[in-house]
Amino acid sequence: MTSNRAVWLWAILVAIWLLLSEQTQHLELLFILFGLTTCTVAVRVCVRMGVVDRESVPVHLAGRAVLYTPWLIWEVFKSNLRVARIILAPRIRVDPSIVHFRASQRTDLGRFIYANSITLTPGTVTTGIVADDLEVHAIVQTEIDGSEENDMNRRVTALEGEREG
Amino acid sequence: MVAEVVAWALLMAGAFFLVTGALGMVRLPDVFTRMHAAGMTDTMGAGLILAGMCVYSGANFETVRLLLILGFLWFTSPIATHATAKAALSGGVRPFTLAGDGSGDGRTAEREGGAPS
Amino acid sequence: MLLTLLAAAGLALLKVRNLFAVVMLAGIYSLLSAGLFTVMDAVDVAFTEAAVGAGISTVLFLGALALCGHHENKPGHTPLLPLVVVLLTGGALVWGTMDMPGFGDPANPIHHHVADHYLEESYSEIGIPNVVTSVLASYRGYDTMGETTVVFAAAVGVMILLAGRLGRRPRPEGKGGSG
Amino acid sequence: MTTYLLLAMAVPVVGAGFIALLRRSPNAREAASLVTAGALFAIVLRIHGAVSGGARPEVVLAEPLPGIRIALEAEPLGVLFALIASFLWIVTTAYSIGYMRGHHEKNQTRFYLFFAFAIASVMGVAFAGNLFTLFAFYEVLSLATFPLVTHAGTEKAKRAGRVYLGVLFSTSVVFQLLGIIWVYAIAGTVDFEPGGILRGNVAAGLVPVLLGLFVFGIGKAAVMPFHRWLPAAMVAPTPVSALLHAVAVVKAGVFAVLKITVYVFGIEFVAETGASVWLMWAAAATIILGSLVAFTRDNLKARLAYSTVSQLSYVVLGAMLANGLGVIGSGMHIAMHAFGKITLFFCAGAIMVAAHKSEVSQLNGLGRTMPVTFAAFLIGTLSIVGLPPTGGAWSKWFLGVGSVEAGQTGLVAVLMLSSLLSLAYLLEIPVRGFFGKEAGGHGEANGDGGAPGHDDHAHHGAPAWSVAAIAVTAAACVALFVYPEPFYRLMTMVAGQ
Amino acid sequence: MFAVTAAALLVAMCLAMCRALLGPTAYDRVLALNNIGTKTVVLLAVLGFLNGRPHFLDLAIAYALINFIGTIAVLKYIEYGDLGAGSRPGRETN
Amino acid sequence: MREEVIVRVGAKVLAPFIITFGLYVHFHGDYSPGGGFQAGVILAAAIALLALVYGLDAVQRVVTPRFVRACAALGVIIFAGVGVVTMILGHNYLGYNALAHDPKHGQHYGILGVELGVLVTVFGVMVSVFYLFAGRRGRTQ
Amino acid sequence: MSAHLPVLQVVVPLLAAPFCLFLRRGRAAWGLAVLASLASWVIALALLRRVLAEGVLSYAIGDWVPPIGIEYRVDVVNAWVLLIVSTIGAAVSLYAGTSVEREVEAPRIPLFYAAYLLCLSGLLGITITGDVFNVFVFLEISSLSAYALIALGQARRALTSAFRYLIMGSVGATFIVIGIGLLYVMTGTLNMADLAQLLPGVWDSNTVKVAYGFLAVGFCLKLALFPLHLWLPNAYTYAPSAVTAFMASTATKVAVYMLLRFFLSIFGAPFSFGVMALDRVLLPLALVAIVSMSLVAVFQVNAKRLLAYSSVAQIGYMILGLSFATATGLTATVLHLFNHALMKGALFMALGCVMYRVGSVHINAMAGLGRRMPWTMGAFVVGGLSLVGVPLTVGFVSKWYLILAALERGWWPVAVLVLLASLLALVYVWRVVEVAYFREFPGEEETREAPWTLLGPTWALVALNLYFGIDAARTADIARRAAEVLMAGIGS
Amino acid sequence: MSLDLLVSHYNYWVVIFLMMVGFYILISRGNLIKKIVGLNVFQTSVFMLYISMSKVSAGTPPILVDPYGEADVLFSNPLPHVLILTAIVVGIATTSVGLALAVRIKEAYGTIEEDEINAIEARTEATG
Ligand code: NA
Ligand code: NA
Repeated sequence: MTSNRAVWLWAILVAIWLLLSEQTQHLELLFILFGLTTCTVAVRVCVRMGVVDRESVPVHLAGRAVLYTPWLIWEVFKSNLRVARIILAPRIRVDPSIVHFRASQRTDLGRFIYANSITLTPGTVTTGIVADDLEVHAIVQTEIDGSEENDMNRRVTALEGEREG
Repeated sequence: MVAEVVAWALLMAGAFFLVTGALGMVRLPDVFTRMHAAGMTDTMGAGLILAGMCVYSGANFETVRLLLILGFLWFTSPIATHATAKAALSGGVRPFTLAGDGSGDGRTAEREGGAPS
Repeated sequence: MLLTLLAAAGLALLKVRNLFAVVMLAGIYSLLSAGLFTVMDAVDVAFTEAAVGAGISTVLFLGALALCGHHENKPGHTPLLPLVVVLLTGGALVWGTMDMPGFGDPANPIHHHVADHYLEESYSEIGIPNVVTSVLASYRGYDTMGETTVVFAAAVGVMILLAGRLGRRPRPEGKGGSG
Repeated sequence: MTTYLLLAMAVPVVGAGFIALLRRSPNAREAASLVTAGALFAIVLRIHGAVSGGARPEVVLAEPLPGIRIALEAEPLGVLFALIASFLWIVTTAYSIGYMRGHHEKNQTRFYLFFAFAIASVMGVAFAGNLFTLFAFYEVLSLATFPLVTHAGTEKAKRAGRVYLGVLFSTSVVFQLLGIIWVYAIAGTVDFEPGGILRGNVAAGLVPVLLGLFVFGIGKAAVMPFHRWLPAAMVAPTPVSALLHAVAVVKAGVFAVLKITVYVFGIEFVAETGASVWLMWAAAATIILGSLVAFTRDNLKARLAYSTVSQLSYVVLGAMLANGLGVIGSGMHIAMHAFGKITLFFCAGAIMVAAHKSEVSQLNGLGRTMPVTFAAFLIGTLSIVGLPPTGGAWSKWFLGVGSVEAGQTGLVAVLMLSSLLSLAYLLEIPVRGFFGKEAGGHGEANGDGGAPGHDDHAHHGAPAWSVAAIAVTAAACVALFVYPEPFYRLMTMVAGQ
Repeated sequence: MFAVTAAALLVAMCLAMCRALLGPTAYDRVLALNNIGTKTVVLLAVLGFLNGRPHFLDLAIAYALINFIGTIAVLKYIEYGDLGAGSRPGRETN
Repeated sequence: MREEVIVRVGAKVLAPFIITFGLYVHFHGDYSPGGGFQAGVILAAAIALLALVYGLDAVQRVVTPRFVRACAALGVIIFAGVGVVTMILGHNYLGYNALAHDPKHGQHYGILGVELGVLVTVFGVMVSVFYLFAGRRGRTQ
Repeated sequence: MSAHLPVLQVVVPLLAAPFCLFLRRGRAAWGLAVLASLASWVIALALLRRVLAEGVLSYAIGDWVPPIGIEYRVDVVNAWVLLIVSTIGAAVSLYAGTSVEREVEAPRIPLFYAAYLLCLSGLLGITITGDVFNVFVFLEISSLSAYALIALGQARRALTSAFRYLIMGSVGATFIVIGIGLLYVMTGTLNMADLAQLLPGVWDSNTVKVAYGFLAVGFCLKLALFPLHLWLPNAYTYAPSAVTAFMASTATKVAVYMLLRFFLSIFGAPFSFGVMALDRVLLPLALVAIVSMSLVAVFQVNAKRLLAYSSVAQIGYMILGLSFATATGLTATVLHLFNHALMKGALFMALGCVMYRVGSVHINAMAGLGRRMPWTMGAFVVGGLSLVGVPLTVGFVSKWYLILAALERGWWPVAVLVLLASLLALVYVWRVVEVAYFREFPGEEETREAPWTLLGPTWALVALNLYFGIDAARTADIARRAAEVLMAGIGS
Repeated sequence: MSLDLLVSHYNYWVVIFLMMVGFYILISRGNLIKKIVGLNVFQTSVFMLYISMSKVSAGTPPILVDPYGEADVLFSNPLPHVLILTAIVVGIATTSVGLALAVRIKEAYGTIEEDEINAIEARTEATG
């Protein structure tokens, strides 16, 4: 499993290397060689650190992420506007509080994505995560009815995929 | 020409969110609420500006870099924000609440970073 | 603008007595100065300053604070002598810059003589577009070797100070002192 | 002949090596001392022969600075000094053997060792070919004699050592060295030349200052106010006081004054510029004051020390007269005072060993048990005062005549007064010895040359070695009245240049 | 238009700087530090376009990276008072 | 922060990219800002990040203190060694032209060599120093 | 290979330093350090010979012609200083083998030698280079390793001393950087010879004058000229013996060299003495340093600190020579660089021997050592006499030239002051000697003479003290040539 | 003082002000870590001085775009950049050694305040 992920990682890194190098218009043999060496070194160090696995190279999510990302961006945009309104109001009117959500994801990676998605949308910040309980600080308590978060929870769980070990 | 107009719009929108977020950093009452404002800068502010530049430069290798930056920011920003919030909570900062139970204006944890040593 | 920000950070450093805050402000100072370097076309320098000043050195300061605590005593008295020294030094510098060539003038002597050679000849002599790298690694490669050695010397120094068994508590007044 | 010059330096050093090697066997060690002393005297005699014949052997040892050499050169004045020092070394060594053993001194090897080093430096001073060499050996002499002065290792000795080195170094470093470098800056050389090296290079106004730098900078000449070291040095064992602080060290000082006056300044030049007049009176003041202080001292060695202070300024005075007669008197006085004063010190040491008396007031009646010693003391006294039939009469005569020739008749009065004073404070001792009433029944002192085992305190007797030495020097004082020729001849050679 | 953006960035940086100076808690400063870092990243990118030199973009990536690591280090310091803690039982967080 | 899901996963994902970027900065110093020094610092920062998140011990098992210490020394040897090589090849010290027939190639190889030396030393030194500061507490107590 | 001598001079010890880290045993590292420092000593000798025979040597590093690249430039002046530094470096490295084993814990010993070699190569690098910025780089190499070396001292005050040195040293270095920057902005070059040619054109600008001031303060901090000497006494007192011996004999000397090089070779004597009145500024400082620091030394109870204050005073002598603004004065300065290195090296090494056996250099702890450790104290006495300036020692030679220079200028009060100050030296040296020879040894236990591995290098320096005191013709000749080179400026 | 001078030297003067702030922190503060921070600020400001010198108005970073045909492109002076790169490295080296020293001083004395350390030393000297 790890070796599989390592190859994926290697491929990704090489791609990035080539993309970055192309700009300098010096994609000679030497530099490709350097690139290959570099990526190999990077992968090797990470494998030895034990940080190359399904969690760190989630290529299996790539397909479904294509659907999730635009939705997330839209959510981020909406919540940005909401917070902007609060800040630009003549008097700051906030009613912050800490609320708890239950995450339905089965893996750490899933919870990671869910928690970060919550944080990424202004107005809510994940302040703690214990097992499937998410502690979230919301800037305006009244606007958190849970529906949006449930939506997000569902989508992240879907992103996580059906068959999960 | 169209691209330029779009880029212009995106940049200005980004600048708007950026400044608004920064304003929030100053105006909001405690560290937790300010995190939301900071999040604006990181997400929409940076995002729109970088997107604007992507549009401006067209599809080339600079775009790759800009997207990399954007991706990196969107990836690390929530992690950093989360870590800050968690640290603040465990460091004894009590969030500001409207209920105003007297303790929660964010200034009680004046012993900054009281946790260590 | 950046300069004003820098000045603010610098003055804040004077006032703040929480060393942790001081370290973070120093980090910000560094970051801002890196921005300034970029504005002034010194990209390599900006890169280094960001990596070093805002990155590694903040981490090292934090490492030291973790071991030393982060409270600074209130200065007991207003130190007059340092103020006088600083004012004199600063005054001398300002006086010295009075007839220094103006900022950014391409005709300044500094931009000619050696610098011209680097900008005009380096590509034919060395074949690298980044002139800074050409100068750094070849024309003045020896300086860079010295710089590498300085870094190495620092490591040796820190190892001497912090490495090894730590049981040894230095005596209050060791053998070199009064018996 | 240059070989002999080198030998004069080397022999004492090699002898010192033998002394150190033989430290386990006192007899062999002291034999080595004696043999070395004898050999040195023989060498100096050879040099004397050559120099009398007009030769001026010279040898350069090193060139520490460009144009500044460590060079040895034999000329009459140096030979005179070397002769006295090396001859008296033999006598003193003999005396020491008795004294040191009789006095149960510690660290005797160190004593003989540094004694030899001291003599080596004295030879260096005597034969110095230039100011720099003179200065170097002068300083080495101070250092070599320091362990001898502080031989006892007591707190008192330590303090004395501080004064000793302090005064000698301070004066030499601050005044003498300044003078030397100044001379070099003026003349471009520091070599001794007949007639001097300064004429024509220096403003007349500067000469008195420069000369003063040397007269006061040569602390060993003990011109007041830089005389304190000499009484302080009296804590040393008596042979040290005898040879070094009656002969070698102090004479090195006045010798240096005389030599510098003659060979650096040139007596004519000094006389023309009148540079020395103020220094004549400084010397005269020292002569009188030294005598007066000697009067007040009850401690025998201290009295002798102040007497030395006074007498040394005779030599300085002679040099400052800056005329031929003065120079002759000055040189003669080096010799005459050496023999006289060493006799007195030897006697003082013998009294100390035999009778444990160190104060003048304790000597009543002691002359009857130590007749030879006190007789010798009387002879020494006469020589110091300058009365016939002793050698001292000659030098006083020349000094007096020289003063007249220099037009300083006042100085003649000073000389007369001083003679009277010294007669008074020295004569007290033999008078007490022979005629004084003993205070109590402490007649435990043994006779001179008392045979061992005579009674319980037999080992306290003045040792035979010492008595022999006393006899020799006392006899020499008389002999020099009859036959001052060798020294006179040498000094006329100096004055005639 | 890049100039306008750059100006906006500078204004925003000033505001964040105020927060860094005012505090009051250490976390406010961390937040400000991180925020100024982000703005600097964007500023660098903008400046690159302003000057027509794309080299600034690499610089921006590096900044972003350093900024992130610096923030993590600061927080680790605040929470544990030690940068090396890890496998040892630290303070358990909820 | 081991039990800390978010930071742990985040660091895991980032680590290989940071290392790659660091080496990219190194190798592209000729064309854009960067070079051995900056790369060394970024690589060291990557190690520091891992240590911050996973603990010093975990990182030191992979990147051992002995290794980084050796790196610190090795880099200087590489740099100064390049100079010695050029000297042996008959040119002056650090005269890279000696390294190839075409002076430009020689310069290129020379620069690559010395930049490598800088990278290795800076990486080694920065990580060593970080280890020493971060690991001090554990040893004193 | 002989063409590469200039660069090998620095690279040999520099390259040896990292190898020390691979050696786990202290002995092996010591062997390497000895080899490297002996090699650099041999190179320095060879360089001096060549310079004396052939004149200035220029070595273009990286094959880049001087103003473009960095140049190593060896003339009589720096060949001489190189010889001083490497001689002491070799002697101390031999000495360190035994001394450091006692004073530094085993695991740190390879690190000690790495730092030692770095410090050595840093000092050599400062001396030999012909590029002003390169001076700064190597200055930092030597300084950083020096801070660490000082901190290796056994007392905890070694740490505070090292810290203070670090702060003041860094301020000095930063001032130097500012000065260099201002020079560069006015001329566009960093090459010394080039600067010397271009500077006269911009003499009257404020900038150059301020640059001069900053460089002056920076150098004076580094060379511990009164009143900027505060870092020195404690640093020398609490450092390990070998480090003190090395630093006291080399670091300040190199700083003085920098001062001479910048102010006479680069700015030129006409500017320094004519425009900036350097002589009139330095003269009072030097005199105050000489007198006051000698006085302070007299009252010290720690022999190392006593000698440290003496060092500050002796630095005053070097600066005094410069402030005469004559060739003779400079001769005295250049000569005293060498002579003072020899005497202080010998003295501090002798104290290291005491430290080795007695474990303290408090003056009371030295009671009775005259007999217990005759060779050690003998070395101290000879070194002390040299410090006092007794004839036939090197100290005398320095004093000779200094006074000669004073008299040439007609400043006889200065001459008298110098002589009086050497009496103070006599007092403080004598305090130690008296205790060693006149006080009874207090302890019961047997204190033996130091091992020959310590005495050998110590007496080697003592012997040099005597040799060059008796035969100073060659050293004085070199010093005079160096002085002439300095007075003439770099162009000649 | 003419406006010209002000405009052309404003940059330098602000940098000098910053330098002096750092220098003041360095020499007036007793806390060892604060001192090192001051040193950092001081040195960083000196770097700014150098970089200000290297700037050419309307210039660009000294990375050649089109190495053979760009006579009209103004580049800023690369040499100060190189010097300052070196100086930055030297700065971090000094900082790390200084911090290591501060840590050891804290371990040995229990404080990193200069006056407290001096007091401790005075006490040790008095009793020892
Ligand atoms: Na959020
Ligand atoms: Na580069």
